[in-house]
Amino acid sequence: MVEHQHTTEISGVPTDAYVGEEPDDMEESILESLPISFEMVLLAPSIITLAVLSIIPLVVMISLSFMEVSFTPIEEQIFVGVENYVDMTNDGNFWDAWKATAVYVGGSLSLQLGLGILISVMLHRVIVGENVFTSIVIMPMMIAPVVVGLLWQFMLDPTFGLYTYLMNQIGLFIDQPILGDPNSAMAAVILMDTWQWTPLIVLIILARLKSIPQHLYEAAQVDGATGFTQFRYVTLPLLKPAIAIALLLRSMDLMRYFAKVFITTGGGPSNTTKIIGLYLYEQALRFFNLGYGSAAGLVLLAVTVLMGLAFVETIMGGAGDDE
Amino acid sequence: MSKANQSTALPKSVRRYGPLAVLGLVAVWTLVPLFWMFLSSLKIRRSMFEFPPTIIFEPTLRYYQDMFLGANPVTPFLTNSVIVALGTAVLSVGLGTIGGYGLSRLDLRGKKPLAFWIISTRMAPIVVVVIPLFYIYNALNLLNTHIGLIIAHTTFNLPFAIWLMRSFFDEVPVALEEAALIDGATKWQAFRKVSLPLVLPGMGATAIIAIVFSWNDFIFALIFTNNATQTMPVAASQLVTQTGTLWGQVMATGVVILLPMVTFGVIVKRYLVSGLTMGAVKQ
Amino acid sequence: MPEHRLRRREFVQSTGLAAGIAATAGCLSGGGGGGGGGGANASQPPGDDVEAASSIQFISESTPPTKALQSITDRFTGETGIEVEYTLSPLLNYTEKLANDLSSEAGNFDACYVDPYNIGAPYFTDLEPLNAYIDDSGYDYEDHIEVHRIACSEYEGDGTIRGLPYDCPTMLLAYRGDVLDEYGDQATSDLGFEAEPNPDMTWSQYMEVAKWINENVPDDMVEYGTGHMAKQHQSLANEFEMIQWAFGGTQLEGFDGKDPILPDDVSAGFTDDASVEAAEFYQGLVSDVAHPGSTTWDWTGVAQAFANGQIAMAPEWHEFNGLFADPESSEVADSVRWTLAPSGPAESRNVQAHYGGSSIGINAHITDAKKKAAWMFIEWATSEAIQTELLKQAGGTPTRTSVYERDEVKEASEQSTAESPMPNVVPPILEGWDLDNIGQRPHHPDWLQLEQVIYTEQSKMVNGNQSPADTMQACEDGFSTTL
Amino acid sequence: MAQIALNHVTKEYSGADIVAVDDVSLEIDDGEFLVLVGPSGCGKSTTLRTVAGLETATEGDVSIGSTRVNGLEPRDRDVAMVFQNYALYPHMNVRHNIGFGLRLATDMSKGEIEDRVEEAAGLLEITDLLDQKPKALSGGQQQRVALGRAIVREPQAFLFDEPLSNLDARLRKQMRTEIARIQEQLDVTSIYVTHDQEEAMTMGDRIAVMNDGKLQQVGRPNEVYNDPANRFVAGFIGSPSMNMLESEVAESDGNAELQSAEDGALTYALSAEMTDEYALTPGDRVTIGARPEDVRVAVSPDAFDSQSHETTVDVVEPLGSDNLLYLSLGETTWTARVPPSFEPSTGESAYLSFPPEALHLFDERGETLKSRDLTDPLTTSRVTAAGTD
Repeated sequence: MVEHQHTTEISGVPTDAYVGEEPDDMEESILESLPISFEMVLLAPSIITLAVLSIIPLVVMISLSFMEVSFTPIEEQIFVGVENYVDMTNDGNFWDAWKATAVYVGGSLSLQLGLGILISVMLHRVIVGENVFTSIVIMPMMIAPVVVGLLWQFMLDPTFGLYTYLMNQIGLFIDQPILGDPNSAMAAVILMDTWQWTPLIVLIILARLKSIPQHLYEAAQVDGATGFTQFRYVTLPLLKPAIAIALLLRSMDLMRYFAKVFITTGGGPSNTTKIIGLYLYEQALRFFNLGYGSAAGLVLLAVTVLMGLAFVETIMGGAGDDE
Repeated sequence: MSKANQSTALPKSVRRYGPLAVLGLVAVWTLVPLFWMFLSSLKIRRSMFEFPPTIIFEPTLRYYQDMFLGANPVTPFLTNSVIVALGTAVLSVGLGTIGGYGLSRLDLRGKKPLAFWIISTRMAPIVVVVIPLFYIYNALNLLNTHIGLIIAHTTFNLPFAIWLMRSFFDEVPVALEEAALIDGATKWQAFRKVSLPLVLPGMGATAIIAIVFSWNDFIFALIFTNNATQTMPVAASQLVTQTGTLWGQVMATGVVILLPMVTFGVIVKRYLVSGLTMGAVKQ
Repeated sequence: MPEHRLRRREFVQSTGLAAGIAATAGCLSGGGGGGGGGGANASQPPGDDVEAASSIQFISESTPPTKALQSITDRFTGETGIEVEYTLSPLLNYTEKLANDLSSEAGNFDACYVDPYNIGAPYFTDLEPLNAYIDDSGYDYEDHIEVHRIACSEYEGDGTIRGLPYDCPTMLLAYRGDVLDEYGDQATSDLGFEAEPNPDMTWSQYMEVAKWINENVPDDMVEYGTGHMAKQHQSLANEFEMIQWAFGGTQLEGFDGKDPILPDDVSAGFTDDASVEAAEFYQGLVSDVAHPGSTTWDWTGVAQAFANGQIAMAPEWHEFNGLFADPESSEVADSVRWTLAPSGPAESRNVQAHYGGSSIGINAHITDAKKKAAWMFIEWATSEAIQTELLKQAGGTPTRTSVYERDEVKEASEQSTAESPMPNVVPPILEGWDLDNIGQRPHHPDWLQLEQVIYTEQSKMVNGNQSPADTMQACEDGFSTTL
Repeated sequence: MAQIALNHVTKEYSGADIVAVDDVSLEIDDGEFLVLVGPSGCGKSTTLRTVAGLETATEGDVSIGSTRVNGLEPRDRDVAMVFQNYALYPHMNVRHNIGFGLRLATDMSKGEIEDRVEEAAGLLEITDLLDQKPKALSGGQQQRVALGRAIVREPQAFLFDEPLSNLDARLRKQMRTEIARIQEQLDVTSIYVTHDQEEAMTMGDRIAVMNDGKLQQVGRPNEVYNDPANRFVAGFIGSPSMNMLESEVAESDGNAELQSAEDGALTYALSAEMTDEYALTPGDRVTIGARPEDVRVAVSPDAFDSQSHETTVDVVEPLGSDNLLYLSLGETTWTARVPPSFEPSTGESAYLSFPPEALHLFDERGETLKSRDLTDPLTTSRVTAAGTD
């Protein structure tokens, strides 16, 4: 199977310029006669669903981003051109939100990825108990973020939280609540998300680890690779696609979701954990600034897409467009 | 057998117990909040706030009683969550499987951008798109319906499902389908009878991930449902009342949300990892 | 009226492709939820020929009175045959759902809880004017205490009633009687003024008492003198607003916390000396004196800390008295006492309480049958009998004069929290509602957003990242931008 | 059973501007075993897949039996195919793998299918494996199952796509015989694709050599070996490959001779008959070719009555039955197959010689001018790349 990855008739219907001995064109199958391929037919329902559910809101978002929408005393939309975008660049809170997001997303991604790789490699290595440990490790992602936020708020409360108590035992946070200081609050929300979502990265990477053929390791051992070098030069490169998918998935959700931050810090103290998702939520759903919110939403979408592209291109070397 | 082979330069005892030690720490880090959640759900309100925190106390089941037998039982919300999560899983995995197959086998110059477009539809900020969707839903009478919420959850599950399924189908040798075609199968039969059975574990894994995301969604569930159709996360959020968070009920809700998923997760975990693996298929 | 509807339709149409689909689907499905007149100023109750709908949807913030109401709604259903389905959410989520429903005219919710600032001010045009309903049914509207009629029923200054007063959490001062009983005399003599909180106490005295308690009361009795809701949250804005008014400061030029109806063009306040002074005071109070947990607490956090016996005094919504009074939840059931919040240095006005009430109203975009049923429901829910009932269930705070004139209520209001069968009637509540004492926020459609400016900037201030003067300047800037 | 015909078949990949199959015409007789051989990427597999219906020809016609099958789906062509990786369905046991096509494409009853499967399994001696999953089988067993899946259908034609390339050498030889045996027994028209010329030589009734998308030559194995149509075929078929040397026709003392182009390492005198017969004139560039077994080597030039050339022994490779000598001839290396008794040491000088009868000559375009002259000349049918030119 060297030269034949191409298996479809996408390259077109034969021209049949030469008339053969006994032409028998009657039985052209229905699929062949369709203007699109069988694969496209299968893909079409998904594409249509996604198009309807994503392109329509996108079009609305784009059009609203050039409007000012007000509801009182009556609903009206006024075309304001790029005013929303200009306002955005002048809005200190918008930029602060991006700064907080950079820390939050950067911190969470690196921590979760590091831990995720470590845990999955350990799970892959461990000789007994893999099942038990895997079952335990994946639990947090099964709990709704709303409840996770409340749970952590409960654990971090300065007067009765278990973690506050444990911290106090080692002399930390006695006069300073964990969520009351910008640095520790940011660290706390990052840890919360790490607690909940590292399992997803573990799952994706563990699966990939298990599919790495054993002979590759054996070959590496013959070449004298041990422990870390083997991991560095054999395992890690093979994990790249899985890492890219994990990063892609986590980065888009870190940008969009904010429930835990909303519940625990509300964006504070001093706006230091007001991540872009939360900022956008306030603009769009709370204050119903539909025009401005749409503009900010488009910026968020653009940044997410660029990030996604970066992950896909640099790590995976293309959108999984293998061979 | 494979694990033992991966010898390292480290001493044998470290090699053997090192991973266990790391995993032990991870398990502690994971379980402490969950254990605390469980304990707190059995405490009367006052002892929940004792500082230093207590581990020995007289347990109460009142929050659970309240949840299931009280004036406002959560059972309907739990049912809603299950219906929506399963519905979403069926829809996303169904569409995602045929779509992922199509994407995997598609031979097209624009395949890469198409694949990226598909995943990028998952990137739109929900808090913004929920508003136009609300108008559409209103017009289509989809508000406050299970199917409406299922469709909404499909928007963020389908792209990922397509990507996952595509990666599984990529692992299935095309020659298998060709063999089937030669054996007399139609393209659909080759897909249905040969490739599809081979990615069943993958479908299981995709379904679980779809269920997790659907189970956890808050914003869509909040905006698109009323009391009759709301899901557990929305019900849980109501425990933050104007006059205080009902911590006992929150903790009990956490346990109730977690339990079915853990049970389910343990049952299908085999699929979850091996499903995401698919190594066995490739020859 | 027709013109108004047209504008709405334009909104939908202008959303492009969506409109095409939405409109088509809307036609096919028989026109969605819209009906009725909707949104105009004239109040037109459905005629007698209209049969009340057999079921309605009611959306409310998840509050104790609504939960209590839910538990006795079968009585209403028994009397009228109308089923009421409840959708309950925390304040912000309830706001999001209802705002979506009202602004899109989807008409999913028939009766709705109307928070005057989150829903009333921005969306009052989507609420049915109730004047004629009241006239037709002989509803005793005037029985509602004046402040509620001003604060949460009317939004336009022309007497149009958009909601019936329903409930009213009010921010007062809660404190620990046991602490003051034991150490009050000593404190009084040390400080040279009456140390037990009372209506005549000023904010600066309050701070001194709090400091005194920090220093002199042993930690096993209480650790800190005061605690505050200074998390980056609406609570921070509420607490600061009350202090700002008390100091004579103002958020909007010419607005003094008394009359919620604003003139057409308002400009930002904050930079007056009184506001800066209030900010300086508040920063000192929260950063230097209060329980360090304050910067992570909203009103719930403060209440929990108070119930746990961690703080001796705190401004708090009085509805938390139910929590404090519950011996299972609270360490302080026997000792909690309430009084008016301290007064400020301001000469021009007095604000010693903060208004947090709400009404319930009817969605303007529903059918006449639904409106009729919804009216019956809100009429019932705000009646004297039911308000009394909600009070007894430790759920609500009645807004009717007649309820407070009942003997059992009068009696309960004189008892201490631990013994009172009705913890929601804290002794100073009626005093707090006196127009001379109450402070209330304005009915501005963007108030939610404006308030966010306050608590965001204040959060920076109480965490020491921004000076009080800069904070007030930042608030002014933020207000100006939004206005 | 049926005859298969390809008529000017061309396959282009529109996206990539690649012509995988370039105007191939070919007829395979009923019951014939045709081996399609060529280096990888030469288009042989694409050609096979065009017959199978897995690829659609861009131009030209394919017919099986009396039917033009261009537009037909694979399932309607009644062919069976054996794949390089066997392509066994991993989730089905052997029984179901073999019976899959029958269940899918025929209306046979369960019992009939079962009988057919048993019969095929018997023929392949895998009856005891019927309830195993493919994963549990060895490579050779999997190969048999793949064969079983093909024969059970009793198709009009068998198509083999490098079926043995994943097996080790021993097994490959064994399976080669096995496949040949079964094909003969069933007498089904077969096309067999391989890159291994030895496989081609041993298995095929006829061999079709392809290169670069073009068909080079079709003929019986010996024919292709002894009378290659062009330089490519000459070099590709036979192992070790034919020795070749670029040369130019020159004239010396009135006699024509060939001078190796590069360094004059070799001059080969031509008889007048030869120059006449092949119309060689001075200045013509021709390639000299000689099969290793036609090259004779001796330590002294005296051993030869005809012309000899001096070389150096590079490598001696004993094969047991023969020795292979690698000899430096100027800048090229020639191979000679000599008796095992002759074993010069490396670096020694030696003399090689090849008789005019054994000489192959190719013109500038690579077309054959002269093939080696066997006592029993065979009729050849040459098909050149250009078809008729």
